[in-house]
Amino acid sequence: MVAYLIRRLINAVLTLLVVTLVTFGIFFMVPKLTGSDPALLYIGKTADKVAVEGIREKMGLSDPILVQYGKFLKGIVAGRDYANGPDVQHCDAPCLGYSFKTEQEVTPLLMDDLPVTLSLALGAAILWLIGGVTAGVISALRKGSIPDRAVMFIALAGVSLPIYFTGLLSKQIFVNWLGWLPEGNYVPFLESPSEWFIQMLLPWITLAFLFAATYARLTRANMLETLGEDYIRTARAKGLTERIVIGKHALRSGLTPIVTIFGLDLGALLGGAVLTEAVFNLRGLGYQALQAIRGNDLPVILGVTMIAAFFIVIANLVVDLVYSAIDPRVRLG
Amino acid sequence: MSRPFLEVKDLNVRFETDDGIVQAVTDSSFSLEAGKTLGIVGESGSGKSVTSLALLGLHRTRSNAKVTGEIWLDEQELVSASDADVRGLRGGKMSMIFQDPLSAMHPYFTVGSQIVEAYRVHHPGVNKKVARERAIDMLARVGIPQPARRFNDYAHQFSGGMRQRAMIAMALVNDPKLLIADEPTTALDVTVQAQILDLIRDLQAEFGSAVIMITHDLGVVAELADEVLVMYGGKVIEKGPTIDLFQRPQHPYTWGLLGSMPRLDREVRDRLIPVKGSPPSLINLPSGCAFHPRCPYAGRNGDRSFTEVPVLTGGVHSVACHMPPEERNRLFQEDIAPNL
Amino acid sequence: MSRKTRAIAAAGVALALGLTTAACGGSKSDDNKTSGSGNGKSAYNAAITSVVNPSTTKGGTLNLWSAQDADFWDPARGYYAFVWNLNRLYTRKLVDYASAPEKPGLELQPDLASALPEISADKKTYTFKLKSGIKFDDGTPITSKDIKYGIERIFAQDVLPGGPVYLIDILDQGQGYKGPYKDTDPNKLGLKTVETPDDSTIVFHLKEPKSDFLYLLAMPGAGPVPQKRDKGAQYNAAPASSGPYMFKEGSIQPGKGAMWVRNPNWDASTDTIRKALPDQINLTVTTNAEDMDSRLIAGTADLDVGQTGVQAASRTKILQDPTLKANADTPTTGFIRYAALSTNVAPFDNIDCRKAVIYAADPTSLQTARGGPIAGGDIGTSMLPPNIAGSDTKYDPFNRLQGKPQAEEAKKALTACGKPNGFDTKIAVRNNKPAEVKTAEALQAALKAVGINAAIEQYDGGNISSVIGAPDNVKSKGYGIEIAGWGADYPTGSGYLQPLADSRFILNNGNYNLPLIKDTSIDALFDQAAGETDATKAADVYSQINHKIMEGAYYLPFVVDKALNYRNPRLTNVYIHDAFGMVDFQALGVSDGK
Amino acid sequence: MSLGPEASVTDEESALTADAAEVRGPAEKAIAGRSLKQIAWRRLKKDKVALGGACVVIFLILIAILAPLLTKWFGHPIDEFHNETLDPTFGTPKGAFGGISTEFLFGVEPDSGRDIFSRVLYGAQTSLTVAFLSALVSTILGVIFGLAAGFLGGWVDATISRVMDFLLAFPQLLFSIALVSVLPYEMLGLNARWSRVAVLVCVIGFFGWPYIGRIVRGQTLSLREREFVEAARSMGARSPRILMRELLPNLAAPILVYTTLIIPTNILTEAALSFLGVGIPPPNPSWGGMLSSAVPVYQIDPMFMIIPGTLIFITVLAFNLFGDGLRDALDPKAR
Repeated sequence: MVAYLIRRLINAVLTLLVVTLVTFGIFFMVPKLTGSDPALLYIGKTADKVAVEGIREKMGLSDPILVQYGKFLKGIVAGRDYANGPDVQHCDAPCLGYSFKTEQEVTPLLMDDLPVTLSLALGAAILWLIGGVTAGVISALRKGSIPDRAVMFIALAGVSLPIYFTGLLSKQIFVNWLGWLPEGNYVPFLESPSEWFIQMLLPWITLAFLFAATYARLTRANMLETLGEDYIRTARAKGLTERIVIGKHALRSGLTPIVTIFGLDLGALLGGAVLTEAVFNLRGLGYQALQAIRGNDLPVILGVTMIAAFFIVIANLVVDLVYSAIDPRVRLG
Repeated sequence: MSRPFLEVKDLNVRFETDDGIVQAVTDSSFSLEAGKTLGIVGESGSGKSVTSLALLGLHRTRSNAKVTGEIWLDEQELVSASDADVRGLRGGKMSMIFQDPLSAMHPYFTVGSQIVEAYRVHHPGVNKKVARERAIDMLARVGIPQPARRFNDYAHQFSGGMRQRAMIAMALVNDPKLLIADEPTTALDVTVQAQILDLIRDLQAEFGSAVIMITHDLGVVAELADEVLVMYGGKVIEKGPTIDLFQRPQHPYTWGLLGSMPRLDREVRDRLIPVKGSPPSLINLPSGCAFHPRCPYAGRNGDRSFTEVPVLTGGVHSVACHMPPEERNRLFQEDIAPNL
Repeated sequence: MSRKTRAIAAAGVALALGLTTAACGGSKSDDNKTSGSGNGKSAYNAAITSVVNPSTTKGGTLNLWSAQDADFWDPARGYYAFVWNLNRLYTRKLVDYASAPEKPGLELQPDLASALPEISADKKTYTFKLKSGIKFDDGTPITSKDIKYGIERIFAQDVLPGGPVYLIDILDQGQGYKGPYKDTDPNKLGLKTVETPDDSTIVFHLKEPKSDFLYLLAMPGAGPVPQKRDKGAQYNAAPASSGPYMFKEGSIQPGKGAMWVRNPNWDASTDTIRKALPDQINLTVTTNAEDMDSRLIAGTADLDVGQTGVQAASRTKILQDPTLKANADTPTTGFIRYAALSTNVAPFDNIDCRKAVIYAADPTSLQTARGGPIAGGDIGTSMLPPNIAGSDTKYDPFNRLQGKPQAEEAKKALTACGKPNGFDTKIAVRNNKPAEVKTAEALQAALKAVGINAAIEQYDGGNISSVIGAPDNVKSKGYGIEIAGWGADYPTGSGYLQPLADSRFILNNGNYNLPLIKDTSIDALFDQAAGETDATKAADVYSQINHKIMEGAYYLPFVVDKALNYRNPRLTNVYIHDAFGMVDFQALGVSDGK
Repeated sequence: MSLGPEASVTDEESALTADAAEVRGPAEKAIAGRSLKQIAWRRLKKDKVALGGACVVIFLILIAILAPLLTKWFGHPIDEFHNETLDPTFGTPKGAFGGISTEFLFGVEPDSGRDIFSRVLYGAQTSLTVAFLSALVSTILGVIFGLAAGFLGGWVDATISRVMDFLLAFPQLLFSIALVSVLPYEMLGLNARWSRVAVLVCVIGFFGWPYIGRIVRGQTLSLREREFVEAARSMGARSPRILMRELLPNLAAPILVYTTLIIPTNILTEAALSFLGVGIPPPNPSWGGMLSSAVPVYQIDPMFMIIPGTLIFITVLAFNLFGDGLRDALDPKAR
């Protein structure tokens, strides 16, 4: 078990390394492809070669890419220093870099945006898990009934609706026409839980609808498969009540795959729900990433990628551990 | 006049599927006395498993299944009984051993807990500890070494034979009066098969249960059963006392089955003779005698085989075949028996 | 050069310096006519010509909002117009713009200086005396050395990039000064052209006369910075204050906003420009402009400091509701949106082909693409904003005001150019500016009608200086038409036109003379204006330059930018400051004391 | 790739076994003996919903192909401005519902007066082309790598599986945006529209292949152990022959199903990228791009948002319905 954990952790770290190396490579190649110099993006004056050189030096752009990457890694592990005029700017570990564009460290910048993404992802996750799984289970138990058909059609419609459409549509309906909800402007939970709730409601519902649709379909499929299993027949043959057969025997194994998928989805979302955040103007990690990409702010792009990959890798690990706890057939090792 | 312990009358089981109506069992009737063993044989898809599931009322949860006819168990009619009544009998008065114990046991619960669960559902007042002792006791009785320790193991941690023993322990934990064993040995290797069959026989003697043994293996039937039912295409085509049926099988299909049975008491045979052709579609049963497409003698009786469904006739040993009994006897004696 | 940054930064949020239409009385648009101008009452466009709700009531909190964060709070680095405007809260300079609507606002008044400078006879030496009693927020007196140090910081472009660099061009004079951080002088005051003989005197030595020099000293970067509090790039997180307000400690939150509280060491008697009415000023940066609009209309936000205009939905709402409309203004922002026609890309080396494009363009489509007459602006006719001295709004050489494309004229021009059946070219446009992309599409559609097939090519807006700002790249890519916008850094004809038309301003990178106008007569006119102290005569020169540019058919002006902004009725002392093309933030107060 | 709707990273792993349940025994045997193709076709014919989806899909494909003609007959050129249809002050369409009239069937675009009807037709062209071609790219890559991994096993399998895991654990949308936004607008001698289509096809196709690859690998692994492959191998058949003659035909069904199901995802992804501003360059229309330009004006001109949004919805739904039906029909375990 311990050996397994260690191996998985090493694996996770390796994956993170590869993700960042690729990100690093791509975004350092980009300026070469487009013929633009990142240093020029930061400087007001282009004619002065010395100043450009100074910026390149400061940003570490003149180092070979692997050296730059090494410094980046060192920053994460041990922090690093940036020369910034008269003072040396120290960036504490885990230092994801320093955005010269906005003159701030990337780590606190992203930590600032994390609560928004967390709020969005967790809130929506609760909704879609409850909604999607319930709908899927009911559907499976009443296969072929009118509720089943209705749920499945809505679910299929749900997976066919892009969030940048449902988002706008729901804003138009609930904010503009009905006036039930205010125009979105994120309020931190600690500032006002009720405001936070009201502000997040629409993003949650919209995002959850999309996922709930997927989950309803998955749950139904899984439940149907489980209900056809021999051991469910055995459970019935033992004379167990339907409630126990479904509630204990069928759900236990029918929902296990959902746990896996849920973990991975949540992990992916925590790295930033780009489209949702864009549609609802939520300044989360995805929004920040989008801004950074548009503004060529490499350190921020790297930082978000790193965090996103981190969440995905961690989610994978957690899912595997949880899975092994749920399913005794899975042996870690 | 009292009814036999188990009496099945005109049992029909139908499934509606997208591909059409599947007539899985048609007009089956048979009976079984307490303490006796009935063997049901047939190829897969012949309706034998569906019949056994119908006895336990396990088709009830399936919305597309339709069961008609009568099933009398110990003076109680089951087809028309309420779901709750049938559920109360399941696992209690009647229980079942399934074919593949690995898939028939829940992978996420320990074997012990599954037995305890089966016990407690029929003994609601019993506390966990007592139930646990009972389960361990059952495990011991079916011959599982170190039962207290194996109690906490999962099905996948058992060997095939042990798993089937555990399954049997689970089926017997409530002293059932009727035990249905659905191909209990198919998934096991030969030596283990024999052990399991011995176990069932011993336990039957001990508990005095009636047993229905469902199998495609005539050897098993010959060893255990008092009476045999041969099913084909969802219908009973021949039934009779075991000895009688093995000595004078009446239906060409039964002949085929016997021909395909390997026998240890014989010298190396030239080859097994399987029944030619494949089982019929239960959606579109062949007209007339369902066996006629595979029956080498179908043409002998004019058009009847193709148009008319044969009726089960005869006394204790009855058969559903258009061929005149004399001809059957002659054919069996002359063509078949020498080759068996 | 620096101007390009200005254009990128400011155009990004469609802000500008500049004068209002009303300022020079040349408004043609009825929308700009105010009803009840001058009585201080709130009315549509009233803040353009008068002070709305004049008051001296102090107290309360001013709630400013913005859909875009400041680029930099460091006065040496900020370049957005609204940031320059907000700098008036905490950065005093030697001279600053007066607090008044219309033309008087353009007047530079002594701020830290006790009087306007003494200028030598050769117009090359400027000597300022400082007021006494001027202090930073920590109580240390502001000396001439702090001002010199502040100016020196601009030279440290490797550490503090982002702001305008006019002062480097003028003050370096071959010294190659690299800023105070690399200064070998023990006091870090090694810039030779600026002298501080004593703590209250500062002397600037110019190489040649520059009539706009004072405007350069009115920019935030010329404000004082205390050396001991300078942390280089980190100064941005906590700039010192010399004005009536200072940043509340730790209140600067990137992407979220900032807060100002009263500066206890600011002495009102030393400051004749600032009113300092509210006790506190909050700036909230939001990601949702629509939310900001609804708060403005609901009265829970006071003003959008971006001043780039409300969103489409609120625009409709405001204009259709007379009570809301009375709290709105549509000042011109000082920007002109235009297409430049590259003379180094065939066939635009031929003036008739350039004319063909200008005639073929549909003025109304372009105006609509920019947002229509109210949110977009008036149809552009020439290259001097209608309010910078020297402009003539009636000057319409290409007859654009009638609003229709002139296919006949275009055909004639094409024939004269030798391309009667049209030609192929490319339109280069920034991909991050939806309105610019829309104008490109509108232009493309109109050109198609006369046989000019223009392919639209989008490029990353962040790379503007190396894409259309690099003449070699423009030539190799064949960008015949480049979409851009321009607003002046300081409100004179030179400030506006020189980067666009002076051949000496052509750069290999970051060029803004996009058509590559190389006309010695235009260059000579700029020199003439630089030495001209008489504003009226200078205006005449600028007018001539404008005519020459239009006659050369180098630029196709789309619109003279406008923005529809809403102000909370509780605001007092609201007026559009002509130097910024937006409300003068430092003058604002709140009537209800909250 | 699942990044389109920010949807589940897993899509539907258990899809092939979906609806597998119930009457496995009898029904399965009951229909044994017919070829999979026959069964599938018979089932598909009976699945009215799937057929409806297929009809809509065919209709959309026809519309996309006939876009130039339809535009000529019922609309206006996609880049023709119609100032006269707009309110001169606000730039919004005159008339109710975004200016819908007999002249402009779906109304006009705010700020330009361009014909939305024509633009959505051409948008269909773009969406469908990108979706189909990228699905093709994904399928080709997925089949090649999936087969290689499953068939060759060993380190090849390990490497390919690792790469697939890695790609699936990648912030794909961000990368797609970044990649698409830096690639040149014109290349390979194509004009701006088609070179961007090519870029989108490559990027979307590339990120989509692991989904197919995983399925193919899994199927190959299980098929490899089956008798017929063993038999072919024991009879001395060489690997390529086994691959082509034995494995591929057996993989055809899942490949077909997943290619069909990846198309709607690709439509969503293309629209998402266009929505985020890195899709088809103007003036060429795309549905995502239209939605993106609707963002500032959706409150005053909702139709401008509803029309392209609904079209995306209908298209994706139709593909999903058809794909689901196809899967159910081809999956012998289903139903």
